[in-house]
Amino acid sequence: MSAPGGRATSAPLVGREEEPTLFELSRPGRRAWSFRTGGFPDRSVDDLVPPVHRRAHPVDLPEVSERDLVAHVTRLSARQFSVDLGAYPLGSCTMKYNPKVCDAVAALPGLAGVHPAAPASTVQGWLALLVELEEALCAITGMAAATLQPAAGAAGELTGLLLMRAWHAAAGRPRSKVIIPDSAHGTNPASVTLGGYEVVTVSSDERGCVDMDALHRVLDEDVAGIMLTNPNTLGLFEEDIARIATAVHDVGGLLYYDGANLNAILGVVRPGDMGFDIVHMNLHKTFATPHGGGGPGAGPVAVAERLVPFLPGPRPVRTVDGPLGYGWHTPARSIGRVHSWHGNALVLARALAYIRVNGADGLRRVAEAAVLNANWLRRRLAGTLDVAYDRTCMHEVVFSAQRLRRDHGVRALDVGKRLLDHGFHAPTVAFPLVVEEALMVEPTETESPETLEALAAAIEAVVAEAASHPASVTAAPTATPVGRVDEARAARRLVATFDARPTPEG
Amino acid sequence: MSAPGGRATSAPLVGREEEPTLFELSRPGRRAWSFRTGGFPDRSVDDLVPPVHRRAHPVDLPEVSERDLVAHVTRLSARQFSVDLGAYPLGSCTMKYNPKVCDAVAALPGLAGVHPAAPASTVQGWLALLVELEEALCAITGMAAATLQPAAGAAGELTGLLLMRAWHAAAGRPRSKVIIPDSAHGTNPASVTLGGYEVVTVSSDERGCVDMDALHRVLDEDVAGIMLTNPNTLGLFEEDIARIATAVHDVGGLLYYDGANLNAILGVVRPGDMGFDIVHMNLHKTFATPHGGGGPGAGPVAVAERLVPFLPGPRPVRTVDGPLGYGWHTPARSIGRVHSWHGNALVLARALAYIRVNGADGLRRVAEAAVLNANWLRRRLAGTLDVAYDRTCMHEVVFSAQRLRRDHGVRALDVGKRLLDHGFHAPTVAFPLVVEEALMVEPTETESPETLEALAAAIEAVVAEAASHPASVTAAPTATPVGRVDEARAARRLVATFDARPTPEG
Amino acid sequence: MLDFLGLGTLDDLFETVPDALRLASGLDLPPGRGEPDVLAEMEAFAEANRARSDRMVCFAGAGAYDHELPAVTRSLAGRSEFVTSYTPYQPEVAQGVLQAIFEYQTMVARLAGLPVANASLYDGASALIEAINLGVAASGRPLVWVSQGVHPHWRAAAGTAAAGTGHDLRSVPLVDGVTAWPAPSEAPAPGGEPGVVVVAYPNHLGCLEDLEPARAWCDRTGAVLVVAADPVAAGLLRSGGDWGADVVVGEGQAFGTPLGFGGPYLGLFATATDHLRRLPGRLVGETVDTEGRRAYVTTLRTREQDIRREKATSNVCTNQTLMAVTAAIQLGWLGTSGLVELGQRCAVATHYTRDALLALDGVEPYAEAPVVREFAIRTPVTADVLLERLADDGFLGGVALGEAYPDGERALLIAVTERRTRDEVDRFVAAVAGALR
Amino acid sequence: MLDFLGLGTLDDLFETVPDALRLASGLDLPPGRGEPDVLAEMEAFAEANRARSDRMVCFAGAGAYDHELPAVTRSLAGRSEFVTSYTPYQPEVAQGVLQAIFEYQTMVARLAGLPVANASLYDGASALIEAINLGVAASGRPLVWVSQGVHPHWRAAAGTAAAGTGHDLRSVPLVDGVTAWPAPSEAPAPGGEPGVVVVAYPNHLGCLEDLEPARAWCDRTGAVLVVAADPVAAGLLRSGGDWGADVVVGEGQAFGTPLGFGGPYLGLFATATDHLRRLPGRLVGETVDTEGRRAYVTTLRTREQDIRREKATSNVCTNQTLMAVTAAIQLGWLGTSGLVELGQRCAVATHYTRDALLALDGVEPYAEAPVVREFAIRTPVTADVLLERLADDGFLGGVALGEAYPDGERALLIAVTERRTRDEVDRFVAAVAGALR
Ligand SMILES: Cc1ncc(COP(=O)(O)O)c(C=O)c1O
Ligand SMILES: Cc1ncc(COP(=O)(O)O)c(C=O)c1O
Repeated sequence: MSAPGGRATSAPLVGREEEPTLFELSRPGRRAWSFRTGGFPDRSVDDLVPPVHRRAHPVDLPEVSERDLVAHVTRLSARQFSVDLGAYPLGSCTMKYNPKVCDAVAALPGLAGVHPAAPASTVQGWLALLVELEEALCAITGMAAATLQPAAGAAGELTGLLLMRAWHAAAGRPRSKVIIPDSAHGTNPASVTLGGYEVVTVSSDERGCVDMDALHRVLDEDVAGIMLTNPNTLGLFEEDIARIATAVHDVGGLLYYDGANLNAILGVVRPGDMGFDIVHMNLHKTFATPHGGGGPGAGPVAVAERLVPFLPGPRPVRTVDGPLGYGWHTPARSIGRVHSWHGNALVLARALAYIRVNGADGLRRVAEAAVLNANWLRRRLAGTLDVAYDRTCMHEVVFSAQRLRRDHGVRALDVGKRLLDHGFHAPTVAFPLVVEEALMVEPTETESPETLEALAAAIEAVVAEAASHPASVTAAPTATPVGRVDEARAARRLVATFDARPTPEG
Repeated sequence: MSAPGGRATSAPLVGREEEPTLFELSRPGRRAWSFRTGGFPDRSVDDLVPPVHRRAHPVDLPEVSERDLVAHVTRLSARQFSVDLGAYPLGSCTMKYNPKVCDAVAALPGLAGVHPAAPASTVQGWLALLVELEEALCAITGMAAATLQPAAGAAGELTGLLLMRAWHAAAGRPRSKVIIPDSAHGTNPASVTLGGYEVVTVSSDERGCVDMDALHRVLDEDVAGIMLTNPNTLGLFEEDIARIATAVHDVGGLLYYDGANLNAILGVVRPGDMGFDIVHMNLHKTFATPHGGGGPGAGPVAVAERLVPFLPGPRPVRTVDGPLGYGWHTPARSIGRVHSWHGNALVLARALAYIRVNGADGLRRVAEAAVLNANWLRRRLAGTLDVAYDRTCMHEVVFSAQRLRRDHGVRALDVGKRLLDHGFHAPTVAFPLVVEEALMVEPTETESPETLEALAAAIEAVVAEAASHPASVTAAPTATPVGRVDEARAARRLVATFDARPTPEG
Repeated sequence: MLDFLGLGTLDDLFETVPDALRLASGLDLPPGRGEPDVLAEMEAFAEANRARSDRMVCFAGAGAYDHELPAVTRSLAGRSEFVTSYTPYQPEVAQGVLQAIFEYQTMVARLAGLPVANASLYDGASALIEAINLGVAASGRPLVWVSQGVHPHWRAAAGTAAAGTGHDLRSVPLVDGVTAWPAPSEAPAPGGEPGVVVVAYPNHLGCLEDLEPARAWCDRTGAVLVVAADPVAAGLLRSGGDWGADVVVGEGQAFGTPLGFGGPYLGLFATATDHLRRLPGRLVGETVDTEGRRAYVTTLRTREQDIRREKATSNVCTNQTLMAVTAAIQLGWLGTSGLVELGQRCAVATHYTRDALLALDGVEPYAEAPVVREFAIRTPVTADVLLERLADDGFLGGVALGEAYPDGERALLIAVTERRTRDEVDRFVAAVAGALR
Repeated sequence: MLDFLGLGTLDDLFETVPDALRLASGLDLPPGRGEPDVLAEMEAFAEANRARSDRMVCFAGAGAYDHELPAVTRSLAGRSEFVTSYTPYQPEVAQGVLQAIFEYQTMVARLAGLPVANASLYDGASALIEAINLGVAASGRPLVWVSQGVHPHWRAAAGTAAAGTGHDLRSVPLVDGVTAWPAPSEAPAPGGEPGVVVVAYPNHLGCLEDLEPARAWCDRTGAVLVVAADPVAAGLLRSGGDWGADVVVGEGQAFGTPLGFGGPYLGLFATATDHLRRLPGRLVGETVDTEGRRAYVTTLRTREQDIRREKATSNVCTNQTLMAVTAAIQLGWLGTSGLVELGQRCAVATHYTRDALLALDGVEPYAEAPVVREFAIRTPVTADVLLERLADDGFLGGVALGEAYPDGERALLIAVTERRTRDEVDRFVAAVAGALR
């Protein structure tokens, strides 16, 4: 086992040794912190804080030198795959390369150092930036206005559903159901529940799209709306979208567009033009926010004109009178706040920079490359794996490893794990649920033809190996910092903090 | 072989595959660059540059997207050991941890964005900073004034020798020889030659120090001076330094202090007080400049009063009259410039920040910890390896693997290579030359007792393995990104650019 | 590549998009520009913000604080392996993020005085909402008592969410700076027996309140006690867990995340093991790999939306991992002694500032309860006017208490962090005196 | 630890230091201060510099240029694996730095039009000195002709070094902006047959000169031709190698390194294979590891000081590796087309500026030879006075040509990089007009 204490060896670079936790590296009395000299007259906290509020013992935190902290965290980073290291063809997640200039934007002291409650007169730059972003997002989606508050896609979904609810309520006809396709992302049904609606699932037809008959069967006056992703999570464009929109609108429902990933449609087609009333976007997929190991993101929601009065507030707006160019405004029938402040502002700044760098032309090229790359892979691997729906896809393509499983006992998951040994992140496995042994590949527009070819070759190699040496595939990965991880044990014997560890033997 | 092209796989994280060069990743027409829009009226360069000067073909550089550039360089970085990853006990190199706040200092736009030829009135901050650094370095070394121009230790040495030469010349008695001990760092003799002097080597006595008798034998009126490191490169303090100083001064020579590494003496003893006339310092060893894979550094030279008029110029100084607080001044008998500008200014800024953070008390603690750590390791490993000179050492300690070589055919070099497999950088091997199979260990003050113990345990393990399985040690390293590298072949079949590669087979 | 697909033009890629829907004339956006031009445009926005912490001395708080952001935290958290990785779905190549979250969870649990913490939520408000949802589910009662001492924005956001969940949120007012819980003798008003009781510690006025009454109500009614605790004050104060909280939520921005105009921030969430199966969001657990080496993985995934769908404990998917990693680094930087020191320095500076301001003519305390890092004053002019005047003198003088509190327009909430010096405070007090003259 | 050593106090560690020499009262320096305080002090120095490129529009050059520093280069070159590693003495754990240097060497060689480049030298001046040393050693003759078009600081530094080496440096003057080499018919003046001939391209006045005469002298005398070439201009101009240089040196700051008040910069050094064994500094070569995988290592080490000691080709040890890695990244960012574009943009902007300035009353050209990024003008007031006036208007207006050139006090050297916009130039020209009025 690893020697505890501030041990500075570089296991990740040279081998597969464990990295101790910071708690194990801790030694009482060591420290890294230093603060400004305040120069205030000394006073004992005992005089300032009544005894009933004082804690008996200080919080037990790791005590390490800056040197040991740096070595520990740097070594942790060396045990982590990332876009900057290699391709990440994780379907539905849009792990594309984001330009570094956006990091520079987010680090500008005049943006990063601004307090969110500062008076409007002192934050005109931020207000202008947010208004311009809102306008750009509306241009991209074909909507009338947007709220930038939601902190991620799921938060945007819930915001959109609450807008739907408020709108129906204002119209005096509250409804109880929201329709979602069976291929929908898990956040959709979860958000529908939190929005106070019942989930009604419609199945996909054999082409991977919404089954129109099934849809008609569930549509009635109790349907508040439908949530769709288009292209859907199978990477397919719902060609019948205009008919779907008419059908839903006919029963008085609203159309919600899960725009988590807009890569495929930028400059090609706009949700507003398809008939959608509400759209959320994941700026952390399409608009240049790296995923940060799981976040932060930003999930603005854009709406059609009739929903604008319900948007969360306060909203940054151009002022029509008064000395200031920009101010705050809360819409008349606002559903209220959906964030502690104004949303993930530094993420929003990145997004505007990205949109400006690309412009109308560049965004269109993003869509073209994203779709071209996915279709190239679809075609390239058609002889290797089954394509779930063999038609032109949009920005992602779903394969199925069903045959591998049947013939060799190798599952989609195993294929993904073996790809790790080839230096690629695994595709999304086991999603969407409607495809057996799904392998969902989203190459994104930022990978080169050579990378795509290398990825395809690696997948081919793994599939060939699955036939010849299935055990090597099911035992994968072997070249990674740790081998296959026991997930069942993690859940069975939950150790979710260092303090919950069984005391070490000896 | 690796697929060429913009291939984004993360070999370093998952295995030991080669990383192609950027040239192999290049594809004509790809680009990463973008510039500001100038808005100047279009003009053809053909009108601006006469044909005789125009190049026929553009320079062939790699053409890659930003994405591929980032992946390539990030993967290269993942094939590189560093202080931030682990301990680097490389004797004479002082690979210590440097506080990150110094990076922040060097990145301040008000320091990093300043042109070196801007008028003095517009760079008062820089001038003040440099003057304060000079004063601090003088306080640390006990000297009268310093030049900050030399870009590294060797440049400082040459500057010092040229000062020595100018001083003797001004006194009308030019001399021809400079004495250096056999344990001296290789830059010393090389600099002496460049300074126009002949090298006279004095041997070390059995205690690892200058042999006083040998010294007396070579001292005469043709000796311009002596270059010493104290503690010397064996990590030992020259106890006879006062006698040495008198002897050299008595023949009219000057004493040069190679202060590449001051860690051991900070706040303990000052070169000026030992009788030295000239001192160079490597700010990249003692004063918080990370080594950058081999540089940059800074090698200021501090001198005794009588040498001040010879210092390189222009020097930043406090002005005695005029409206400005600081200005430039070239000493009366200056030897001239030794740098394109004012030295490695951003390195100098780091050093001042480091000195300020530590202060008098902290610098003394640096020395104590550096010496304590080295002595602890000396004692801890005394039963494992032979200590070259078993007496109290200063900041580094030299072991010898002579017995391992004799008994098991395992050389110091092999021990170092095997240590890489344990996650540590190797100690300095084969230097100093006066010790057979030297292993020179400099733990530095920034490693914790736990790291030292882990290092000692790893060395113990390697020495034990050298006895039990010598072949595993001589075949090491095996857990590193590449195995042992064929150095002889590199020199025999020189390939120093991509263009010099033999054309690949096939 | 088009050839390989048998397509003629790039447009053909979109053959499945009906013609009628396709954008004929492209997006109504300006054409793309070079990165340096765009950076210059963004710098112009930045320049137009007067209220930047490098140019204005910041006394604003109210849930967003100007704490030390050391270079070491910024450079480590900025490592591209953390920044550009996805949610750790493939643990074999994600041990870096997973272990960092595991360490984060441990630290947050210790701060909260509770055994489990999740891998982060969006911000303080979202953590509160999730806590309410958990509490209602656990207690089975949708009535939620929320102290007015809870941040007004968080209460507003909880109100927004309640429109969907149907939870019944009732405000419990502050009197003299602390929550005036109904007396135990009273008929359990307002609204009946609560399923959840929410209180802030310190509260929005900066005041410390006794949490016993809230705990007592929970004991009596079986309600879940949610404490919205300031994690920085944890250096000095008893933890929520110590006061008997079932769930502790908080805003983690103070640990290494810049003010950033309000985001991205970090929602802290810790709870008792009883509530584990109701925990919202991601959770990392320790396990082993095939060779028995310690390894980490996201666990208890069946709570989550991607598996449980409409029955999930929460809809959260993307969270604030990078901020959680940042907080783990910053808390490692602080360590036990640093957190204590931080709390003490804030308290000393805050009291110095408060005493000096209260000595000015016309300045009065808004509440008298004890404070540690923040306090509210009443002034003869409205807070908005005062703030404008102070801004002209280079001070972000605080946050107007505003409509959420009685006479809040004339009240200013002032935070004093460890980054403030005596000299800054003395100049600030002089500026306030000048502005009130 | 002291116990383990059998020592009583920390002082005992220094028992080998004679008492009489030990510092009794500690260093005469202030006590240590917290990092935030020190950072604030350093920020105050920074604040006291008016001439910072984010606040003053920079027209200064003279060997240090305000070129684009893209975020991507800064973030990659800032990776701690590059920043905190040592010289790659252990190639098995240093492939990252080694390969980056190998790529750098290739790019520098291509820029120079020569087959080999080393792993960096300190700066332009040190590269020139090493080139002179190499040239004298190769030719066996210590007489060095140095064109006055070479940067005056580099010439000064070469002069300093010559005091040690004994080389005989003779200046060859400029006439009409180009070097006035002795006519081939003349008795080989000055000083006899040169062993080394040094010329700059473009020269310090920004002028392009014909390198044929210099090459002809070398051919005639067997001297080594050293060309100090601007690597940015290489986008447009013939390479040194193409002109027949034996050694090309240069300043590499323009490739991704900030102005930084003059350092750390990057000395470029490329040469012909004949001179390989005389190459100063480090050299990385390709080889294989035990398993035949491509690998890199420092090679031909027997030239270096740590092995050859007093017979080494040079004393250089620590060099500027990080700047070399940075340059490799930046040149990868530029690529073939970017370098051309960069050269063109500089040339177009430079000519626009020059034309506009020369149209002003009283402004005259200092030389007429063709220019690409820099040029000199004569003005009625001294350059120092003009620069002060321009500084007040927010412009770093250039560099005073100074003593090194005839009537240099009234001459201003002006550089216009691709970062300058027409608007900036128009305002600058107006400011010059105003300052001269
Ligand atoms: C299709 C789709 N919808 C919604 C979401 C949810 O977005 P977020 O993770 O930002 O909450 C995602 C991403 O995870 C998604 O891919
Ligand atoms: C003792 C000693 N002297 C001189 C030097 C030369 O310094 P530099 O490498 O900065 O030229 C070094 C370092 O390499 C050294 O260790």
